Amino acid sequence: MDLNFTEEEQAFRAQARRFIDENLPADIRDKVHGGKRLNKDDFLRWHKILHKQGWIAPGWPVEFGGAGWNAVQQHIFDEECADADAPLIIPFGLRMVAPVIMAFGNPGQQKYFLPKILSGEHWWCQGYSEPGAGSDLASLKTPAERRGDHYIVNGQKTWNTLGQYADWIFCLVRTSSEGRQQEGISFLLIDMQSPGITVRPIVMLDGEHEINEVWFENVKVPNENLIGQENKGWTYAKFLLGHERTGIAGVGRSKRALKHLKEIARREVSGGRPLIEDARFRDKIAQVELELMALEITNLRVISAEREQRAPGPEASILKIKGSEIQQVLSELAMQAVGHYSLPYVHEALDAGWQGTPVGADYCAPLAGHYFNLRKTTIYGGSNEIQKNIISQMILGL
Amino acid sequence: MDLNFTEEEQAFRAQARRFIDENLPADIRDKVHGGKRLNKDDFLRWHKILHKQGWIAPGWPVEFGGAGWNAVQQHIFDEECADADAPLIIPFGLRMVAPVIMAFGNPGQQKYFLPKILSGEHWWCQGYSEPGAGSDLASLKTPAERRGDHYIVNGQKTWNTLGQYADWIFCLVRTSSEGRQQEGISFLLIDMQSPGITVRPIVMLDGEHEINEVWFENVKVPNENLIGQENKGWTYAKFLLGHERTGIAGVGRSKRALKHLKEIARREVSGGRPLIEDARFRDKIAQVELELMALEITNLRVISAEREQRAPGPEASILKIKGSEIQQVLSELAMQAVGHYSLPYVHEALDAGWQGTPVGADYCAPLAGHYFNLRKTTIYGGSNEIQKNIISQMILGL
Amino acid sequence: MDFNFTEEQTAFQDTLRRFIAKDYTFERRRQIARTEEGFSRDTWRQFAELGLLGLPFPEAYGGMGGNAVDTMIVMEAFSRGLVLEPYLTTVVLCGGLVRAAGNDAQKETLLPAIAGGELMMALAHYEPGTRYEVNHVATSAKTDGNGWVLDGAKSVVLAGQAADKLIVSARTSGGARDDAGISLFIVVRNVAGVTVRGYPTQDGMRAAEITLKSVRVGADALLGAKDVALPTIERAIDYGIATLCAEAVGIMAALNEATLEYLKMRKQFGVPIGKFQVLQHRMADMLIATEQARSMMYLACVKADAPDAAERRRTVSAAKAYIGQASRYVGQQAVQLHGAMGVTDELNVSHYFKRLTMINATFGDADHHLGKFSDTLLAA
Amino acid sequence: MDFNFTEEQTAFQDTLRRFIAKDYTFERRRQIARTEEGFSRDTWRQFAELGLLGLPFPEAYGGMGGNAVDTMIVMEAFSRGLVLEPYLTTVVLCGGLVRAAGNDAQKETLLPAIAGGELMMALAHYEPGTRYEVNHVATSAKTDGNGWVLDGAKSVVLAGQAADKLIVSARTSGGARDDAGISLFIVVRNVAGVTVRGYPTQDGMRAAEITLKSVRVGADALLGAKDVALPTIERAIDYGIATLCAEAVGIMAALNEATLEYLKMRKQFGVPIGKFQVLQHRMADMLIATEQARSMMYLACVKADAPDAAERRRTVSAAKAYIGQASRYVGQQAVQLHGAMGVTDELNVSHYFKRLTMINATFGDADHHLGKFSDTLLAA
Repeated sequence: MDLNFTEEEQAFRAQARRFIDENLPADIRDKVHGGKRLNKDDFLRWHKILHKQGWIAPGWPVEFGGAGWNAVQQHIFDEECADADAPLIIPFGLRMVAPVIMAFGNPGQQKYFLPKILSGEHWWCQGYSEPGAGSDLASLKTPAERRGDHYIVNGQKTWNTLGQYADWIFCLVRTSSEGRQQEGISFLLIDMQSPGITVRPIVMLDGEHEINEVWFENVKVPNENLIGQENKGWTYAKFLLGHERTGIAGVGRSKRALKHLKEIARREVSGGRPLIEDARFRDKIAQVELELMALEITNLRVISAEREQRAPGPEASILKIKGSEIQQVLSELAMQAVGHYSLPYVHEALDAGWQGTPVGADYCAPLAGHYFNLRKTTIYGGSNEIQKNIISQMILGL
Repeated sequence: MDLNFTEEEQAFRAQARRFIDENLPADIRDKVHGGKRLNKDDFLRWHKILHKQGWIAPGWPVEFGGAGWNAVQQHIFDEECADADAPLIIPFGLRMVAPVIMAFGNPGQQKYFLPKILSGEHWWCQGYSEPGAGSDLASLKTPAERRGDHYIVNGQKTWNTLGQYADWIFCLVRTSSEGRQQEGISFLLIDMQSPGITVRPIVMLDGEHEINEVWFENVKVPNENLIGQENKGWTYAKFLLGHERTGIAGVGRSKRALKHLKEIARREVSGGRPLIEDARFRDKIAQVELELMALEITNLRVISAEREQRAPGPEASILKIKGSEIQQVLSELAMQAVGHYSLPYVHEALDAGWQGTPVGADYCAPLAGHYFNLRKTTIYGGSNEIQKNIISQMILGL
Repeated sequence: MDFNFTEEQTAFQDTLRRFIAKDYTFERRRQIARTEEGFSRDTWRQFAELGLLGLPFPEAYGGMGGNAVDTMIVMEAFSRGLVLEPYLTTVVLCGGLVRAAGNDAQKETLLPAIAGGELMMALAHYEPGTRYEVNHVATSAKTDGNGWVLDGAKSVVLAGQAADKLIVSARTSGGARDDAGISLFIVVRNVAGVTVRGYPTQDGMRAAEITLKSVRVGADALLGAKDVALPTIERAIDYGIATLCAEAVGIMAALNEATLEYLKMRKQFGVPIGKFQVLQHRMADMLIATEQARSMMYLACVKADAPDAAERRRTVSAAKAYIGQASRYVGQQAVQLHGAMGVTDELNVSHYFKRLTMINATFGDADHHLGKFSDTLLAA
Repeated sequence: MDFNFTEEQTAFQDTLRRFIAKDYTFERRRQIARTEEGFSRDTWRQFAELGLLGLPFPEAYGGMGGNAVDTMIVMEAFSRGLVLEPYLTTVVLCGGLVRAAGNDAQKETLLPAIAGGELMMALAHYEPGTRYEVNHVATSAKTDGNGWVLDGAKSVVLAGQAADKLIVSARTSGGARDDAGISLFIVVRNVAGVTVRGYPTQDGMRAAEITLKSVRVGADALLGAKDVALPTIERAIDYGIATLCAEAVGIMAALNEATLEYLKMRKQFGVPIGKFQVLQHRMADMLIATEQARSMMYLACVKADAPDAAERRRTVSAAKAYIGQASRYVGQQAVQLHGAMGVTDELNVSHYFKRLTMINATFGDADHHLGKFSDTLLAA
């Protein structure tokens, strides 16, 4: 038992940090640090920088153009990216559909799609949830009818993230209504340029446009865009859900957020003294730091089990539950720290170019919105209630 | 809307307080204040003093010898008794079986039992739970077979409180196994002197003997000890559960416990200063005081609704849940306040006569045991989980 | 001891509820929020006609002599519609200050004008760096002939832009955080030297940053006695907190209704999600929290009028702390139980949630007031 | 980074687990608790034979040169049996102090004797009124010829009566709460002037109140350098805390197993109560709390040996705080989910629960250590 990183791992960290410091564009870092809006180009610039370095796909096997890093290296890299205020790597292509294509796609699909995911030429989004199929995903209805060499897709997907930027969408569709719900689902790759696709924004509680509805009206999808076998889509979906869990705990980003929170608590003043000197508030920071210290080790335990090919299994649900709760508390405390300065809603203040004077300190503007936005983390990706169902069934056998 | 007590109510409080101060025996008050063991005689002496004054049955109608007080007066009296460190009035006779006898007993039963409950001649205990029937009480099995002019009772009741002192026990027994479980239950009054009854102590986690198993082996119970009709016992049991809820929140006792906790926090020393000056600990007292302030008003709201004969209904479940949680927190904080002095287990220190020097301050000895003992409050009388089931069904209609 | 409203109060409550349900729908509210001013002057006039704007004022000044419980009824009714009009600032806070500290002339000019709906006011008290400390006033007022000159900055002044007149707290003696030396001044918003930077707030309302640069006011601008305004300000803010508690409890009740309905309507796995015991108990906990919060609301509103300042402050802090905690729980869980729908702008649930969050951050959050309450245990 | 035990450690763990399962059943433990001494000298001898009593000592002194992780393995294995023998006090605390501060002579006389099972020791440090403050020492040690005279009182000395020798902290200079001026002395328990009042503790173990009245000891009784013992004491107690964390986590795991089994076995309303979703999620929360606590336990045990005192203290306080909170939750819920059975003396559940409660109150409870951890944020 040794909780310290090996010399190799420390060297790897140093190398990663150096590269990020030298190559992450300052304007992007400032946006992330300041909680400003990121546009498609911001994401893509960073994507291409990492791609050029061969680091865009840390977890991919080398033969597909990945970095071939082990789970610990990936964890270190995530942590360094977060600490440097690098933008999130959009997971839908690299971490979600790609592993499915590698595992179940045919050589043609692999040859066509994987390089374009690496290069950033294809921006992917997800077509899973439907208005009537949320926690109960298997009840999804969106029909895909086979017509000779193509499918005709109709219906509506929702809670689609950043689909407004996407070139492709991977969808779970219903190709059969016989037998168990799970047995009539197929996994389709659909070109977002296809006629009949409409993307409609859903404005979220923070007033931002991040989520969409995607409508399909007689959309033609060539058969070669079917992954694996028809009606076996649920298997691939479950594989996807179970995959790439290294990042699920969000330890790196939460450590960054904790740093930021402490910064704010040092700069805010209460009763004439820095807020952090108020034991009542400081204890709240301390409490969430304890949770995060524990989660970091728990996460590393799961990771090191992964590294030894012992499948981590439903422990991922623990990481999801704790990770999301910690993110929410951190954002809440940051909002709380600035007191009544959490009230102003200056929409333009989150635009990179904005020259106006901030209301209150420069870090105030995004805090309340960020807190509101992160309410989603206990809902999406399988709500925390669903995660506890998984734990009680898969781990506890109840 | 007026949250102040009326002049009449204040006069009533003054009168009650004066009487208790003048008549509660000092040795009993000291035992209660010091958390010492109370024996049967202690309970009975106080019972008889209140009986002599005509106050032993606050809620009973005057025609049965009760004080005929309204719910607010009863609440005030409870509060004054608690504040004066009077012992608990054992509820099994006065608050539990008596209302059932008044409502469903025949004149003979009323004439025979009620005066003896008032006088304290009869100590009652309860025979409800069985090893296999706890939360699911209606699944109780203890059979009572009719044999001409009497029943023959066999089986086992458990979680019986202070049965070792009791002269009589009221039991739910099974007189039929047909139809719904609830429809085969009868309500029997059984003389504890009857041949075939064995009372076996159950030692609880605090090392005390308060709870028993009661075994019945061919116990003869005359038919005239049946309450109401055979197989209608469940109705009477539900009536009983729904009755006498004024005290369920335990506001009076918790206010007393809060006072005591503050006393301890002022006397304990941490870092050279009174513990109460430690904001971290003081905030915990403050937090539970908030809960108690709210519960007191909630309780009075329910009571004042009762007073106007608007049945309080399932709100009682709210009182039970919050009341029990508050009691537990108060006992836990008191234990926590004395630090490592919560460790010593000096059994004899809780005997009234004990002359030894206490370990630590004189108030330390009972604290840990009290905390352990009160774990029962979220379990008995319908566990808090059952209470929430009741709320979600009866109030929320889920 | 009596928890019932008078017949008048019950009738009054029914009228208000019907009014909000009919004339202040969620869609209407959305339109109002999008307007330039962010509130409706028509609605304000209706409030005047309903007698709401003079409710707490003496009849002599065109008011109805209502007490805090009456105002509680208004705020709870308003909460359902997430009313945007500046009732709290104009009627409760500024009206309360004028009532408590004003001389006859000031009362006669201001109170009937507020009651009639012609005058809107805002309290410019908190400043950058004060957080929730009420005694922290750095804005200065220096004598100038027989008038005054005000200099300083005021932050997050609720409804600051809508106000025709401001009540500004300023230091006439002592250091920035002394209890003594604070005075109140009535300042016309559009006089020279007053800069008002308005903006929307997270909950769709409006507030402003206000700077005062050599703002000249006459001797008659002084509201109440010089140097001793702090207790008056504390009382007015406590009164405001009590009414905010009523708004919060009303919103919690509204969220519980919406969530309960959703639990019964939304089906997953072939059953209404309200069949899942975990959600049932969650809903039960939300109900319990709301009932307990309601009890604290009654306590705060009854004590808001109390003569004993210490008792009033202690109770109001207790209520603000407890209701802040309870509303955080109910708000977060209402969103959680609505799933993805709960985090959309489309449903009113997220708007109720955001308003609860901002109420908590107004006049001291739950932790601030728990601390204030806790510190009173040292005296006790 | 590696979370695996060495093969030796795994084998060692298996041996211990088998030993506890076979020779330290709940019934056996009950018998031992009822004996006069409250522990078993036979078992103590078995510990010696297993090499446990010298585990953390250098081989030169009859030990096995084990690290904190090895001790963690022992304490976690012991936790299953709620082992009553004074391992923590004799081996971890006193053995640790002698190892860290003792001169060669002291090490040679004491460590092998402990390792061999012939010597039991106890740490007499905390005093009445100190609560959890480690630097609070009022007991005095005055020079007397070339020896010392000790006067004072020590409270809740774990295993104080069983100990043949005590390590007593006393003040050789400075005021009662100064960091400097504290020294350690080895005192034979039955010398003149030492009064030991033993008693059982809530968790079935033993402790004692010890008074020292003009207790004369020789110059060789001084353990470590004069006046500078505090860092040594802190380190020994931190080491003890880390091992207590291991015991607590072991108990939490045992409670989870027992509770899970009960949920599957106990039927109400015609089904195992484990079919009720509320209890399923409760059990899931207990599991999560335990896994998180286990992570903190690893952290604490690895850092317990750390040279950097600040880092060690910070981590140990973090672990004690977190595990105190987690074990409170798991303990209370294990009792709750067992219903009435959970509050009986008959089941081991209540005994596990009581032990967890007392571990929390030993060497500083969760709040105490959260505060210590929190205060380090000021430096950071």
